[in-house]
Formats: sequence, structure tokens, C-alpha cells
Amino acid sequence: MARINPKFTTELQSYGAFDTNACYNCGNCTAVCSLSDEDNSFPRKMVRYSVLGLENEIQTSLEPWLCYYCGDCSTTCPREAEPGELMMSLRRYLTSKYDWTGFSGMLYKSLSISVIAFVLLAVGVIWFASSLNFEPELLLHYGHYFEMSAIGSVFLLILFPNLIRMWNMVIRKPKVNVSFSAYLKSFSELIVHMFTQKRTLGCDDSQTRWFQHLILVIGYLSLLFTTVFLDWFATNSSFILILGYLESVVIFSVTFIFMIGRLNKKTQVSKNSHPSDWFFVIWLFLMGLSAFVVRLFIDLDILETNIWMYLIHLTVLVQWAVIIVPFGKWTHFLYRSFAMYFEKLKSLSVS
Amino acid sequence: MKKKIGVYVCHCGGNISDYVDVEKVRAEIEKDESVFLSKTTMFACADSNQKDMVTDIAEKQLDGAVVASCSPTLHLLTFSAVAERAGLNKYNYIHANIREQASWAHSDDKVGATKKAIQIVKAAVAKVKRSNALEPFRVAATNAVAVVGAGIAGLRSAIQLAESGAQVYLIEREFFVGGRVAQWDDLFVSNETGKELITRLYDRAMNHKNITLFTGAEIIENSGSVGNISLKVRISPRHMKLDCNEGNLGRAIEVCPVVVPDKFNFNITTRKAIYHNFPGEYPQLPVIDMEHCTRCGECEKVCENVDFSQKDEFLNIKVGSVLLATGFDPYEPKDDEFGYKTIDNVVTLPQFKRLVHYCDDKLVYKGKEVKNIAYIYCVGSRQVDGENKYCSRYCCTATIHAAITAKKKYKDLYNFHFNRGIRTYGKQEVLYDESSRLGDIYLQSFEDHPPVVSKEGDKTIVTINDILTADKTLEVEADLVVLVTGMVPRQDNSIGSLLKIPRGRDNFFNEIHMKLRPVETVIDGVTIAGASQGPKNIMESMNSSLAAATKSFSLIAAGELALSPTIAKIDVDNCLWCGKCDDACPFNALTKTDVDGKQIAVVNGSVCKGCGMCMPVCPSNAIELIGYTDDQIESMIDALVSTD
Amino acid sequence: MGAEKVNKSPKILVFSTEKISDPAIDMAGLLKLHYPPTVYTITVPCSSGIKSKWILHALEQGFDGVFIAADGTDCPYGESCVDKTGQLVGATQELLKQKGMDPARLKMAAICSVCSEPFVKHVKSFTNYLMNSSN
Amino acid sequence: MEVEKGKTAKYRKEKNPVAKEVMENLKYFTKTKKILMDALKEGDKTVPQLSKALNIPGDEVLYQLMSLMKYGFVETGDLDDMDEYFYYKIKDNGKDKS
Amino acid sequence: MSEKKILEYDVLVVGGGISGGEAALNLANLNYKVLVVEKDLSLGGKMIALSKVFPTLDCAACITTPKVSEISRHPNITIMFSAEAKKIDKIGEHNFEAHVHQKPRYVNIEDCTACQLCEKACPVSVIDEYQQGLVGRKAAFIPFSIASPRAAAIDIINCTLCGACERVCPTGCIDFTQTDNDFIVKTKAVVVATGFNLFDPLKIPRYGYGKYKNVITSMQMERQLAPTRPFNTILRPGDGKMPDNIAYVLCTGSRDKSVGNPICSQVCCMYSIKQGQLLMGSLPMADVTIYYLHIRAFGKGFNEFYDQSKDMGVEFIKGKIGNITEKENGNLILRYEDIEEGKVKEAEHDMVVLSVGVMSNSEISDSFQGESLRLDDYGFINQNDILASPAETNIDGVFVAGTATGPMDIPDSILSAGAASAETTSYLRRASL
Repeated sequence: MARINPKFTTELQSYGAFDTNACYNCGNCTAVCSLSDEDNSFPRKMVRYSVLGLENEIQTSLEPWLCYYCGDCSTTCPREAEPGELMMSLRRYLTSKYDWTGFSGMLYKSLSISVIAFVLLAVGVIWFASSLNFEPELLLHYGHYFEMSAIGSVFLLILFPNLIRMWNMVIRKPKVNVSFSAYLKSFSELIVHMFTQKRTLGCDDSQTRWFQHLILVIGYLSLLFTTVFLDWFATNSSFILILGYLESVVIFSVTFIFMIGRLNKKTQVSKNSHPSDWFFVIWLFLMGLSAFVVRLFIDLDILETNIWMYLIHLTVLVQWAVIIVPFGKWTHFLYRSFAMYFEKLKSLSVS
Repeated sequence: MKKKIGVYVCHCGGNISDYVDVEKVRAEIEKDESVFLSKTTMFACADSNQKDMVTDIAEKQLDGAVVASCSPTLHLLTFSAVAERAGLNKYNYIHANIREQASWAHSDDKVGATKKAIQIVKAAVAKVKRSNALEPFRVAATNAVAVVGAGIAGLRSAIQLAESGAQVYLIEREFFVGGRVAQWDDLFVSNETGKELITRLYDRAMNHKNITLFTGAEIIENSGSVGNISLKVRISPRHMKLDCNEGNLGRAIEVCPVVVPDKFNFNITTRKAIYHNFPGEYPQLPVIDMEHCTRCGECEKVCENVDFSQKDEFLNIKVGSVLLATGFDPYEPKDDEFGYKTIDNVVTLPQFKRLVHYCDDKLVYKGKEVKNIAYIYCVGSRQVDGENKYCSRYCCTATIHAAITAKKKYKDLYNFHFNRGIRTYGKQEVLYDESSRLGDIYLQSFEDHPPVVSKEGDKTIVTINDILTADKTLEVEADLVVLVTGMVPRQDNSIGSLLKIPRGRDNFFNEIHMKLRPVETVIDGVTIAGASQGPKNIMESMNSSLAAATKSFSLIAAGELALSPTIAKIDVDNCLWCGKCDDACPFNALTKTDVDGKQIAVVNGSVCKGCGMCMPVCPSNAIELIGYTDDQIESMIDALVSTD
Repeated sequence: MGAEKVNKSPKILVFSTEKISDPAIDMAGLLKLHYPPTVYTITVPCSSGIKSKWILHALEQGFDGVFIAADGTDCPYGESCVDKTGQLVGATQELLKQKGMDPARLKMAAICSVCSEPFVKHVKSFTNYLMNSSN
Repeated sequence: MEVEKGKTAKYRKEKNPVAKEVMENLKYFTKTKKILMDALKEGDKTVPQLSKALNIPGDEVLYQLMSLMKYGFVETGDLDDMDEYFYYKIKDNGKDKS
Repeated sequence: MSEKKILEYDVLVVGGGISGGEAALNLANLNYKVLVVEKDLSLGGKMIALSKVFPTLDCAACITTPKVSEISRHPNITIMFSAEAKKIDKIGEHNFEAHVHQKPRYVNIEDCTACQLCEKACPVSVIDEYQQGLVGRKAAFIPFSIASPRAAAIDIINCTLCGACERVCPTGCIDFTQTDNDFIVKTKAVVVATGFNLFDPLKIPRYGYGKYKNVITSMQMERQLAPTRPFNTILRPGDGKMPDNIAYVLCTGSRDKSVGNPICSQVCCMYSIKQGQLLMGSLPMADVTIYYLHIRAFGKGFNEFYDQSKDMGVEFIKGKIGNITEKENGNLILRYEDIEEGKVKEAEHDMVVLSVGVMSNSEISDSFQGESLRLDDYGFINQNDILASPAETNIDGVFVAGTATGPMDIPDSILSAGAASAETTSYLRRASL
């Protein structure tokens, strides 16, 4: 027995959903979806739960993470109820439900809060830099130090607890009975999905989209590795140097293509974007671009006289690490991979 | 006896020839020496074959014709017309039904079907041999139509008939016109209210000199037949003189001590024994409800227009045709059907609409503000256990429209539609779309597993197993439960039984042919319009009332009618006038007359309907029905039992 | 049951009415509700206008049974049809008795305009009755 | 302008020449008709059999066959053993006409 | 250009389908002179091509033909075939001038005896549009066996002008010298009864119509079930197999904003149910499954008919078909969500019928000069005063009947035609007063 809550769709709207109520439950979206199957019939189920406001059912669902938003459901929806957009919104909704700090929800729901957060961080970086008298060497040193510690703490303090919360919502609370060995056996699934996002391939239209994604993920991760662990800005090894250049070029060119796509609004995916999507791609682009320029300035020996360039890079980096990675769209990549993992666990569960 | 009969056996494109060996039928019938020509044809009704028949009959001077094809209800008229075009009197044409009654009925037995078809055609030939040319009775048709019921359908057809040039008697049983639509506010598709629509039609009708309106009026007697129908109308008094002084009237209503539930508002409000339906209704004159009036005389003291001396009046009118637009009744749920009358916040859709009419900025029922409304569809329609198997057609759209109206009128209102499959057909679909977008929630139950309304403490809970959520059990706490009651036929069928209008499976008036003749009835001269024929929305009622007006008018337009000559005939030699036939005739068509000093019966041709009820009671077998004479029937019997 | 009884289906004459029972019988055909092809129909305007004379003629000329598909209360000529049809059936059965015929060879039932299934049921059971009673 | 009755087609042809596609359609129909009839002369066949033997898609075979049936050249035979496909055969009285 | 002939009538009825015909008959019976302009070669519109009608299961041809022949022989009715009203001018009240263009038939109807010798002689075979392309017809042809008028016509576009038809015609009624005719029709009122178009399923590529041969439209099935059917029985067009598992895809092109038609077509549920019943009758071993969103069985006797079909064994599954794919053997896989179970499923059928919707046929609105004939949001003719005078358009003196106003079934069309003739009568009487 479940009590209907008609107000829930209003809440979902703040996460970007719209026209969900127009659904007349024909099931066309589920039928055209190339990723849905008998055990995971979506998106209509999610649409229905949303309309009825069955929050508990939504929170225990993994379906929103199984969708890669090819947009077929929305383009063929007879009622123009935008099921694809709803799935996207549900991912944002779930992200904020997983997040123990509550920041995700605030940032998703309010553009002004997001902007204020970005500005505050920028001011903080400049204030910090001024306390160091804009000394390039010190800045680079602390910058690198920040990178190292940020990655660790974000994972440890925010993302890890959130993943535990997600596990709690979808596995423990609904009493899915999973053996310990299943956790180990399915672990490979997690790794594969995390690095390849191979499920997108199931979407009929998106061979190129998947390829772009793959390149981006590889480029992004390796740039991270190059700057943080290989200390790209301080290295003398020409191999690392060129590697870093290549990676940043790849990141900003692929994100550039993404942005153009969003501006042209051609594909369904890009038709209705949420600010958080924009922050994600713009910052990714800026990261690649600014890292590239900083290294270029170092190589041209003009960074010392143009330390503002490094400050821009550092600001972008801090914003990325403090907002987008723990609370923004970046987490989707993590939750999605885990969702695949939990899904596998569910299928292995003893009922 | 005829000698040159033409017989046509139809394949009906296989419908007949797949089971009946039509060639054999033809060959068998050819053996009859009176059969001059016999043919088979793919489609007897096709234009080319009709042409051929005309040529055959005319050129070969046939004196009788038989077509063996489908049911005479389909094509008897077609082929009698063919006969007439060829110059053969249509009563020398006989139709043999070898499809419905042979090929289709016995598609399991081709030999039997063929044999039966042969006998049927032989009987038809036997009958046509003994048929005579007949000419129709021509009677003058009165250029007047009685329209029964002054709801939208009645008003509209009255206007149409008057504008076409007929005299119209508009007879309304209630004291106010407008029927059900007067009880509704905003109407779907237009921006007007029910009252405004009625006002528009009423003004148009009252401004036409050809229309006479009677309110509080009922037809109590009926005689005659199409073209010349005599009706006796009883007009109940309003007990109110015309030309009222508004102020005094208002006071009269004020002082009346009697308070009764107001039927116009489906009993959600009360009224006095002297009452209006609503301010500005038509005719704009209150009425005293004598059923509840205590005759205390208070009203008389303050208003000089009250007149208790008025009595029933009786009026005889003559019309050429009658148009029935008697409408429907809303289904009245049984006690405890979805909590009706047992749970205090359960109302019907008509009551809900009146409630919305009376509540301005807050929807309040029984002192409690309403935020969540549960609509339960198909109450009294599509019944699994009950009698009403039909769909009431209008209610899905009406409910959604009412829900949208309420949602827009009141803040923070939530609508929950517990339905069995929404049927917003045609353009009404956009309303369904609109309501969904406004946030209305639709829940669908299995047909045999309706939602349950129950009381939990002081809360009313509606529970459903929702098809749309994979049969999950869901519940809503409702402040108001609206039972979407369908249309049922008028409980009081007095006019129907008076005019002998047959009713269909659903008990609504039955049309003569569901597809192509939807406003005509088996009773010549009587047409049916609006929801009296079956559930309809306003536009459909309008279409049907206009169509019915056209059919009624075309009967009388020419000023003359041709009536069927197949009536009773008295054998003057044998009749001894015992009066039994007169007793048996329901139409008073037989009277005593004196012929050469002998008392015999005589038939009034324009009144006799040719039923034959007088025949079996005649002790001297002195009555025959033209077209069904002893000779014809007995020879048909002989043909049916004959063995080759 | 003897073999010849099975082979020979009794002949039944149905007096049916144009507006009420004819449509039902037609619909039985439309719905392919089968009944024996030895059931024949003669249409009259109203079931209360059937003469005993005709019934006797039919039974004497070789029909095994006569079935009156009566209008019942649906009769377009008025509800008196019910009584009148009943009376004429009663009177005719009396006549049959006098003539030494089985009065049950005449049967009547009201067949409304959509009563296709009842009609088929009636003629089938009548056929069975006549089959068992003959010889 | 008087054109002799019975020869009006020729008159029209002079004024409005026939389109190439129309002539090609005629050629195609005549050809298909011939090979279908030839195949059926060898024995009754079902649509899939004809399709396989003549290497013409099934829908095209059915369409042409049904047209030929309508024009009175072919008729339906028995059902195959699986009650799925009908055999088609050359109509007896259809042989002499073309 | 030859000089235009001038004709005078009381009423011009555009469209000779069941609505136009009914309106014309009503008016003619009241002694008005009526001209019916029909763009096809025969009367009866879409109805005459149907198999049977719901819920009475009367044979559609059987009940249409008497009506049609009544129209064609009414002394007050003139019918012009292959004709279109190209321009309609309202000059003043009760004064319209219509330019009617008539294409030649190349056959003199009066002389044709429908002997079919020309058909036999014609060497050309082209797609028969009356049979929905399921078989061919000749270029010299009688439109269909119950056509009214039953007279031959020449399909000039596909004719090779071989002259064979002319040579065999016993009455010499074929005449290739015929040319286009133009008429000026002076009339007092106009009734528009131009009917509807069927939805073109090619607009939904994921249903595979056109690509998969065993996916057909409901109109093609209607023809297969009709007494004048193109095949000897029900066959699937891909390879002539007798189908034993047939699926109906409801709401193909209706209630679907993604193809630009948000409204319900009102008839598809019922005709699909009817076809289901007929199929179970003619193929007793066959399974019929109807995939639906909501069953709209709202009219008189409809719900009972729907219940009856369930009792007969027609299966109803709630769920819209997402897409259709073809298997090697021509069978089709339908993917849908079974709503009642909430699960996506795939089902195999050997034939699929797309229950295509009713679309507007708005061409006529362009013919009106000056004040144009207003259309509603869906392209149907706008009803000016829908609740009080449903047959009125925005132009006084122009009335509308039948499916030109929106989707509707046969009785509703008849009622609507009744309304149109009623309003026309009132309008004409105003002229004479």
C-alpha cells in the first residue's frame, strides 16, 4: 500500500523535470528504449513513480542510472512528456539524496547558490594567493599540494560516505540478500563500467557519443594523473611534457565539440540542458585549456610575469574539485558505475 | 394468377453462394411454369443489376418479381422501387430472405441451406402469384410537429422545424425549459455556460411565431397515424398569474414556510414550495409546487399574482409528426455503492457540478474545505454485475472538464481520477492532455476490480489496484469523492409506451437502423433526438436533433402522405357484424355500417395499421389482411412443404 | 431412437413478425447461430393476427410443428398483442385436440428483436420434442 | 473536330505520346505474367515455391498472382500440408485467352 | 480553352461519400436541386469499401449500395464525377459561384453496359487503389464491382493507348478525345462533405510499414475481409501465407503528438475490434491480439460489442507498440511494455495490422475565395457555433457534414449530414422569405 503524493512532481521540477504529468502510460518510451529489458523496464516506471510521488520506490531504484539519455523516448513520446529529461532529473534528485551534506540538492535547485559558491571559491583562491604575495613558486607548490589532498579528502569525506548511503538505499534497506562472494565476483563489472561506460553502446544512435565519452574519460583521468602524480607543471621529462599537452588538447577539443552540440541543440540530449550540465562541460573545457596554457607559459618562461594565468587555472581547479566533483555532475559518472555494480548484485541476490 | 414472374437469385458476393448453391436454386425455380425468367446475380442490389431488372420487367412485361437475397429490412424497399421504376406495381414484388435465414443460418449444412433456400423462393413465388397491384392511400399531412421535451435537443429541433416552415408545439413536462444543460455551468468546447446556451436557444425559439411552448405539459392521449396524429395534452397550472411584480414575488418566496430539497441542484440545496430553478430561468415565472405546498396562504398575502384557483387544462392538438427529445436521467447510485449515502463526503458528478457552481473562492463541502478530490468513473455504466453494460459516452470528458474547471477555480486542488480507461474520443482527447499537464493523476482499475471507498476514522480513503503501476495497491485520502454517474434512460417511460416506441438492449429508445437511420423509429411519423436515443454530448445531441427535425419535416413537407394499402378487408358476404373485430382493434379502425340493410363492419383505411388482430377473432372468417390473405399464406405453406 | 428418426429432421413452420421477431431470426443468421434448416419462416405483421386456419393448414399439409415467435410486450401495435396471441394459441390448441392432434405441435414464445439465442434454443428444443414424439 | 469512333486512341497518341515508364510497366507485367504462367504450367505451386523458383520476392509473386487470378488466368487450389499456403494453378478456361 | 458551361442549382454538395450523399438526399427530398461534386469515379466514399460495420456487423456494401443508388437515381440530384470545386466565390447572400473542374473519364457513362470486355482486352496492369494496392487492375477498368455508376473508366496516366479497349467495346462508348470540362455553378448554398484522409504509416518508420511486407494498414485488412475482397481468403502480402497470429497496433498516428496528431480518431478501436471478430470468424484457428492504450467503445452498443469480442477470444494487451522488426521468415517482432505487468516484452506475430487514424482533408478550404473557410487546430473544418449549430462554418451559407469536421463513425456522420441539410434548409428558406 502506498499513499500518493501529487506534490512530488513540483519538487522534481526544481531538478529540471517538466511535462512529466502529461504521460498517459502508453509505455512507448519503455518499448523504444534499447537499454530496457524485462527486469529493468524503464523509463515509464520511473515516470509513473514520479507522477504518483512514490519517493521510496524511486530512491530504491537504479533505473535512472541505467539510462544514458539517447533521447529516443522523448522524441517518440506521443504526449511529449519528456521521459528522457525526467530520467536526467531523477539522477540529479538521487544524487542529492545520496549526498549526506545536502549541498548537491542546494546547488541543483538554485542557480544563484551555485554561482555564489563559484564566486566565493574564486575570491578564496585570490585571497590565499595574496597572502602568499602572489609568489609563483609558492603558488605552484601549494597548488600541487592542494591537488593531492583534495582528491583524497573529497573521496574520503564525501564520495565514499555517499556511496555507502546509496548502497544503503538500494541494497540494504529494501533487504536485497547478497552474498559476500557476489560482491567480489561482480567487482570487475564496476571497474569495466567505470572506465569504459560501455553500456552507452546499447543506445542505438550513439556509437560516436560513446567514443567521445571514452576519449574524454581517458583524457581526463590521465591528465589528472599527469598533473597530480607526474607533477606536470614541475617536470623536466619531455615525455611527460608532451603527454600532458596531448591530454589537455584532447580534453578541451572533445568538450568543445560537446558544447557546440549543446549550442546547436540538435540532438534530443542537448535540447533541454540544466545549468549543472553546463558547469560540467565548461569547467572541463576550462581545465584542459588553462592547464595547457599554464604549461605553455612555463615553457615560454613567461609564467612568472603572468602569474594571473596560473591563478585562473587554480581557481578552475579548486572549483572543480570542491563543487563539481563532490556535488555536481561528475558524481553521476561514479554513481552510474556503482549502479551497474549494484544492479549486478541485485541480479545475483537470493530472493 | 400471374404467369410471367421474374426471379433473381443473389450471390451476395459469396455471402449467399458460399453456402447455398444459387445455380441450383435458380434451376429449381425455373421449373415453375409461372416463372418466366430466372437469373442469378453477383449483387442484386448493385446499380447495374437494378438497371437490368428494370429492363427485364419493362421489356418482357413481367407481372411479378421475386429477389432472393438478404433480409427484407435491407433491400425490400430497394427492389420495390426497382419494380416501380419498371412500371410494375411494388406490391407485385416479393422479397425472399435466403441469406440471414438460409445461407448464414445454416452455413454448417450446405445441402440443407440450399434446400431451404429453394423452398423459401418457391414460397415467395407462390405469394407473388397471388399478389395484386395496390395503390397507397393518400392522406393530407398536417403541417405541424409536436416536439416533446424542451431541453437543448427539443429546443433546437423546434427552432429548426419552425424555420423550415412547420407549426411546432413544444411540450415540456417540467415548468422550466433547458433540461439538463440548464444545470451546467461552463461547457466544453465553447466559452459559454449551459444557461447562456439555453438562453440563446430559448430566445430564438420564442421569437419565432411558429413555436408554441407548453410547460408543465404532458401528452396523455394519442390517436391517428403519421400525417394526422391527434394528441391530448394536459397542462398543469403554475398557480401564478402572468405579469408578475418582481418584488412581491421575491417576498412570496421569502415568506413561504415550506423548505424542500432542491431537485434542480440535485438536493445539495433547498428551495421553497414556491420557487424558481435559478434567477433568470425560462419562462421567468416561478411556480408553486403543489406536492409540497401546505396551502398556508402566506404567499397570497404578499403577492397578488398567486392564484390557487388555476386547474389542469386539456388541449387537443393535431400534428403530422412527433419528435421525441425526452432526454435522460442521471444514474442514481444505490445506497452504499462506493459509499454513496453512507459516507458523508461522497457525491455524484451532477451534485459536484452544482457544488462548484455555488462555491466561489474555496471549495467547501459540509463545512470542510476540499483539497483532494477522487473521481470514481463508470458508476452505473459498463457494469460488470449490474444491468447497464453500455458506456455512457459523455462522462469521461464531462468529468475531466469539471476537474479542470475546479482546479482552475480553486487554489491547491488535487484531482485523482479513478477510471477504467479514459474514453475522451476525438478532439476531446486534448482535454485529457490538458488535465494531465495540470497535474491531475489518473489511476486505472481492472474492469472487475473497482476501487474501494472506505472510512478510516474521520478520513475517507480510496484504494485501487492500479493497472498503470503494475497492479500496485495505491491509496488517496480524499476530501470529496465524486461518483461519475452515467446516463440512464428516463425512468418514466410514459411517453414511450403511449407512442409504442420500442426500446433497445440498453433501454433507450430504439432507432430503426443503428447505422444509417439513427433518428427514425419503427413507428411511422415518430422521430427520436438527443439522449433519449442513447448517451450523447451536447454537440451530438444537436446533430441528432437537427437530423430528426429534417426527417420529421420531410414527412409533412409535401402536405400529403402516401400510406400503406396493406390493411384489413371485410368480406361483405360473410360478415355478420358481431363486433368482435371492433373489440380486438387497438386503433378503433372498425366501425359498424349498414349496407343494403345488412349490418357489417367497415375498415377506416387511414387508421388501420394492418396488424391483423381483428382476423383470428372473426367467427365467420370474414376478414383478410391485404398481402396476407388465406390464399397467399396457405399457398406459401404448401410451397414450403412441397417436395420437388 | 430409430435411425430414420435421426435422418429426418421435423419440419417446423415459424410465424414471425416483421418488426420484432424477424430481426432476431435474421440476427441468429448473422451471428451464425445454427439451427436445423427444416425450420421455415412466414412473416406476418403481428403475432396476434395469425389465423388458426393457417396453423391447421400447415399441420395438415405436412409440417410437424408450428412455432409462433410472438411479439410479446414489444409489439408495435400495442401490448394487447400478448393476450390476443395467447388466446389464439389456446383456441387453436383446443382445435388440435378436437382433431386428435397433439396440441404440443403448436408452440409459442415471445421473441424480442434481439432474442436470437432464445429463438435458436426454442426451435432446437422444439425440434427435439417433435423428433421424440413422432412415430 | 471529328475523330473516327474506335480509333480515338491513335488520335490521342499522336497528340500526347505515352510515357516511357508506362511502356516499361507493361513490359514488366507481360514478362512476369509469362514466367509465372510458365512456372505454373509445370505444376501447381505455392507462393514461396514460385518465389524460390523464379527468384522474385514473395510479395511481388503474390501481387502478380492475385492480379492474374482477378483477370481470370489463375485459380486457387488446395492448402499445403501445414495449412499455411495455398497452391495456385492455371485456370482451365483461362488458357485460350491471353 | 473551351467556354465554361454555366449550371444552376440550389445547393452544391462537395463530396459524394456517405455524408455528402445523405445531405444531398435530405435536401433533394425537400425538392431542392442539388449538384454533388465527387472527385472519384464513383459514389460511396470510404464506407462502400469497408467490410462490415460495427457493432451490427451489417455488410457495409449491402447497406451503402441502396443509399448510393437512391442518390444516383433521385430526380433532384445531379452528380459530377472526377470533378473538383476549384474555386468557390461568395458573391452575396444566397449567391455562390463555384468553378468546377471535371477530368475526362474517356468513357460515356450512359452507353457503358459494364460488360468488362475492355477490362479483359486491356494489356496493362497497375496497382488497384480501391483494393489498397493488394492486387492490380487494368488501365481500362470498372472501379470496383459494386461501384455506382457501374461503368468503365480509362486510367489515362497508365494507358499505353493501344486502342484494344476501343476495338472490343460493343457500344463504342470509349472516347479518347474527351477533354477536361470546366463549369461555372451558380448555387445558393454549399455543403462541404469532403471526408477525411487516412494517416500515412510511412511517417512512423519504426513500424516498418512499406519495408516489412506483412505489416499492413487496417484499410488493407478491411479490403481483405470485404465480400469483394482481393484474395480468395485472408493472406499476408509478404508470401501469401494464411496468417494465424495477427496483431493490431492501435493509435497508429492518433493521439500522438510526435507525428503531429494529438487527437483520438474515434473509430480505430471499434473497427479493430470488428476486424478481430471477423478474422476469428474466417480464420477459426487464428489468434488475434489487439495492442491498445484505451479502448474507446463509447457509442450505442459498442461496449457490449467489445465485451463480446473478449468472450470470443480476441486478446487485448494494454501497451503501445514501440517498434517492429522482421524475422527471416517474414514474421514480425513487436516490442512493447505490457502496462498491466509493467514489463517490456517482445511478441512474435505473422501479420501486423496498423490501425491507422483519421486525418483531416483540408484541401477544400483553399478553394474559397475572399473569406477563407476556417480550419481548426487539427486541419478539420472549424465549426463556428459548435454547440448550437454544429454544421455552421465561418461563412454564412457554407455548411459542413461528416468527417470534414473531425473524426466520427457512420451514424455520427449521418446525424451530422442531417444537421447540415437542416441548416441548409433554414438558410435557403431565408432567401425565399
